[in-house]
Amino acid sequence: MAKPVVKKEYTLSERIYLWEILKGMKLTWGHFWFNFKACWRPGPHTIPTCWQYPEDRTREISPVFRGEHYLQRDDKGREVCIACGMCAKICPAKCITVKKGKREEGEEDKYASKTYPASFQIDLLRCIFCGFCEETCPKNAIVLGREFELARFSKEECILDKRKLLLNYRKAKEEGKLKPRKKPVPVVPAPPKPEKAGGGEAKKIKATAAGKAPKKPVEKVKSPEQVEVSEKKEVAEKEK
Amino acid sequence: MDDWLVAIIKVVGIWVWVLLIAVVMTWVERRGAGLIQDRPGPNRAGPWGLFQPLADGIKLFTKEEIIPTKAQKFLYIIGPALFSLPAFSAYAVVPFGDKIILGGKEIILQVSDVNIGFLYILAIGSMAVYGVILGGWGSTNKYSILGGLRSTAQMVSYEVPLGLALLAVVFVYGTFSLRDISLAQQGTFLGFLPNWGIFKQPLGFILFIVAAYAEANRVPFDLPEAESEIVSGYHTEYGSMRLGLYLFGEYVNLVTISGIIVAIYFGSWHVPYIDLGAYLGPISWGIVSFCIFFLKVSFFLWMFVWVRWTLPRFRYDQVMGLGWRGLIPLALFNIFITALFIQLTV
Amino acid sequence: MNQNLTPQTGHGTGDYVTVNIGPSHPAMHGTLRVIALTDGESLIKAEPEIGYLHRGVEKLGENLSYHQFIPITDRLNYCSAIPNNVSYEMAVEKLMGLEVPERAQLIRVIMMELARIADHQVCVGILGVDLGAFTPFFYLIIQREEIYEIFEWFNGARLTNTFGRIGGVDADLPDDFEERWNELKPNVRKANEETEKLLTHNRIWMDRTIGVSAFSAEDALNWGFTGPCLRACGVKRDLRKDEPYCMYDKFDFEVPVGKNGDVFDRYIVRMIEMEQSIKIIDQAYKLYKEMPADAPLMARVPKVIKPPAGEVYSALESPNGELGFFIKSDGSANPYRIRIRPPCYMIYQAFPELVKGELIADLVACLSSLNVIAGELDR
Amino acid sequence: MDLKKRVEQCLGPENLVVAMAECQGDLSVEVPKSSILDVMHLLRDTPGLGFNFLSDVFGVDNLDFNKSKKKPKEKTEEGEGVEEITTKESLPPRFEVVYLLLCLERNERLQVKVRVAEDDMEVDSLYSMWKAADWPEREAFDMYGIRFKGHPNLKRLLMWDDFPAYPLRKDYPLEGQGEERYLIYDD
Repeated sequence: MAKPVVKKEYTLSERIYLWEILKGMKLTWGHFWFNFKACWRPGPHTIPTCWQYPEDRTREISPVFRGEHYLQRDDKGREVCIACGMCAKICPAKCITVKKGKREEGEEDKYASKTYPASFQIDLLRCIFCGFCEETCPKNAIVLGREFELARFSKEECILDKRKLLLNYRKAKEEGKLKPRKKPVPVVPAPPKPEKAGGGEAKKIKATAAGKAPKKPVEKVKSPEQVEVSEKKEVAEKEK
Repeated sequence: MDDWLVAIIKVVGIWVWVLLIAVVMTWVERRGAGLIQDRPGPNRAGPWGLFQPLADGIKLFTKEEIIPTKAQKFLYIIGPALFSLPAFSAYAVVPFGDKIILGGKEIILQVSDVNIGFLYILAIGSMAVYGVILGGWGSTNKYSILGGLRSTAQMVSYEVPLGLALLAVVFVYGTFSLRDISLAQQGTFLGFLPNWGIFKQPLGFILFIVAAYAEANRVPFDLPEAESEIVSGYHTEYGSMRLGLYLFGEYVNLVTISGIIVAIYFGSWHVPYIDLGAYLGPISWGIVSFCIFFLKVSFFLWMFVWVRWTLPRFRYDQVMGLGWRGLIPLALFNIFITALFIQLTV
Repeated sequence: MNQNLTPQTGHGTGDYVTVNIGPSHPAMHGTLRVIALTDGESLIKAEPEIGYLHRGVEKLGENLSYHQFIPITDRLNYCSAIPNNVSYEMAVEKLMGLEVPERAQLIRVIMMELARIADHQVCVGILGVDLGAFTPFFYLIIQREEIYEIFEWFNGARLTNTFGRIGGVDADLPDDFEERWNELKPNVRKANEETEKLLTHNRIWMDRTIGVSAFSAEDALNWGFTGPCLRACGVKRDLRKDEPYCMYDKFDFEVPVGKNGDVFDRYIVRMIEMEQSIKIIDQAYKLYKEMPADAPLMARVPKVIKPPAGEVYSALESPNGELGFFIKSDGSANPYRIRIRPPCYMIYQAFPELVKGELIADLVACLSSLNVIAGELDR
Repeated sequence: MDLKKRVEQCLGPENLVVAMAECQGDLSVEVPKSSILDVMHLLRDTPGLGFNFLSDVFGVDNLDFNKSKKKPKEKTEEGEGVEEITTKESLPPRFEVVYLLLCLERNERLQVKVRVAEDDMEVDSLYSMWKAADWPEREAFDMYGIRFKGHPNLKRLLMWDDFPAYPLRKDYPLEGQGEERYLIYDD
């Protein structure tokens, strides 16, 4: 187990230190001079490789960025979420809790479908921003937005309830940062079966989009939890 | 009485001046590092981040002083003082300009023109090692002790080539006084070169600058505080202004070393080919010579920064090998050549 | 721990000092700890102690579904999360007998090679930092940021990518990938060149790295080395060539091999591998473009993944070496046992051998050249 | 000749194969625990095999695996405890140690398995053959309590030395048993 002895063979320029050192210094001087000149440019974004973050927000965030969540509303301003609980189920960090509520008469302008989340909580301290909830959501209701400033002053602020999630939606909409709907990934077409053959290409792709993760509700959540009317009303009032 | 006053003004003035440069150097170092590394560096406090050193100073001054429970209190406290004291006092014999005539009185721009300037510098420079080793030992920390030991060995070893390089300079100029050497560098050498020490002692200059880098614990010789190996070396356990003294002491050392390099090898306040002193009045020449000297010093200060962010670090045995096997024979060779040359020409 | 450090070599009086390096130390990447017995500057013995970042990933995997484990694999080697994801996905796909569409494989190759470049850049940069050369680190890390930008535009995360799904990938390459890549490629090359200029022929660097912690090929194989550290010892082994996966057999690239297995060779091997990765990405992207735009990216996968009972081991060449996942399935929706074979785990166990008789400064150089990532090591 | 036959040829005559299985092209051989070193020597040194690289060593706890085979029918009616007792007799030993071998010349992989019963948790260490077995064996000891005879430094690797349990065993709860209290130092 003796260690191999390595013979060092240096060329002359390597041997005398100085030549390579001077070459290196020339290189660093090039960088210094380039950046020194860049320093005098106006504006916060002077040196091309550095963003002066709080002042300079010109850096483009990817449209598919996985940041702070929001709950989507549809064109009529109704909540899209149907409280199916898929997101809570798929979440690897178990940070989502959803309580289902049933839409009552006269609430059609508030909730898009018959069920809605009576409460919807995301614990940002647990969330790992994997984006599975977004991917698995059958209604595209929960979305990880482009907001990346997640620092908070207290633990309570880190728990996003439904109100905050909808507020996030409004904020994102106002800033024009709504996430475009993710393009479904084309899936290997199914082996030809008589009933599926007539489906057509578009339908196939659509059907297969759910192929990877349980994108459509695989099984119905067994029974909607009993939600007290008062709680529901509370939420409704908050909405106003 | 006037002499006293002038001396005190010079002492206080140069002290403040050197301290100021050292403080600004902390900013230059970080900003320069930033620009070399494609990032802006500290640019928040004040215009271009110029108040950064001020903020750092306030921070260091107002931080809680912590003395580790197991530290040897006396040594721990005296360490930084012993380090910064020689750093500040070494500049005393280094000139910072030619001379100025005020009220008919000729004032040389140097705190004191002793005729054993070199010896003073070497003696005072060696003192700094006490601050390092005592601080390292007093902290009762293994990293600190390692750093202190490294620093001691390095400083002691590199003092030899440093002294030998200076010896060759003494051969050339026949004096120990830095002012006399500065004065002797006026005019041209061999008819076309400025009469600067570097052209008479090219090898000596390289030896001196390498040894000086090692003495100042700068990259590539920054083993005593090699961050990745022994955390911060001898000042691992230090905080607040004690740490500040170590850090400022280092920068003051840089100023002193740059001053010596300029005074010995780079023609002090002389401009090549032109004798500005002959054209300017006594007062303006004093100021101009000071500025020229300072400009040259700033270049070498910048060199320290520049080299630091270019090179990797030596290893302990390699530093020792370079010092004893590389620099000292070369320095002796340099002395031999110089002596031979002088013997043949004179 | 200390009783264990019995002096074996050394030339001093026997007055040895135990120096504790880490787990919180500027040179320790993550939370590694080395207990070094020193005689002055030279090491008598250095014993690594690991487990400071142990998060029970394997236990966690047994309690998550197959899909849910993908984000957890991000947290193994956090310098290059994508090969971890893909390695895990490949293991599950092997277990299920899935055939991944070619286009998805190409995207995987492109992303993995980008991750490889990023990982090597970090490793080389950190090696420089640990040896006192701070500047190359920044030149490299700036380009790594650009690579992360591509990741971000791919599926929204920079570091913990959660790349791919079982049976394929989760997204197509962004539309502007070609633009970004063409912009990035010369920059990466330039950064690498500059790093080489600053370091490779600099005698200080050479002195610090050549011959330091040299290792022979037999020893390396005996200790279970893989990846750049093994190739630096002179063994031409690269899973991309030897056990091709993800269409790697279609690409033309070279496997750099070192001679001495010292820090310098590891550094050079990594530098060359980055260049080869660029070549691979170019080829893969060319193949990718030749495919129809609506070519499938996902295999047909059931909504709830329940692989048949069985046990498979599947490995790929991660930037650090062979990264393998052993999965034992009992037919349920959760894996029964997931074993991760992290490359640097095997390499790091030889650390006492690697640094025996070197100096303290070499310990740091050796450690950074091995590219030990605590997340992967402790799992 | 395919790998399965070669392995059989090599180990068969000496009665060293307990079982062989193939899953998606991964061949695994179960061998008797007492002769693991012999098997490894044979696998390494036989010319046709030449498995000269030890890729990994790890343990597997088959507690639930054994149970789940019986689960679907019986478990709903009977209590869990009762079931465990009734099935224990017929079950194979609880733990497994899996060795992943690799032949560098032919790039063939082989899983070698050893069953370890709960009452006799000692396996011969492979440290003498491959240094690579150093930490993986320590980890198997750490996580499952499987002891390796002849290992020079068999201590806990990832968990701290006083850790009272074996965390990767199936009966160890996911959230732990509150062992962190041992980390609070008194002095």
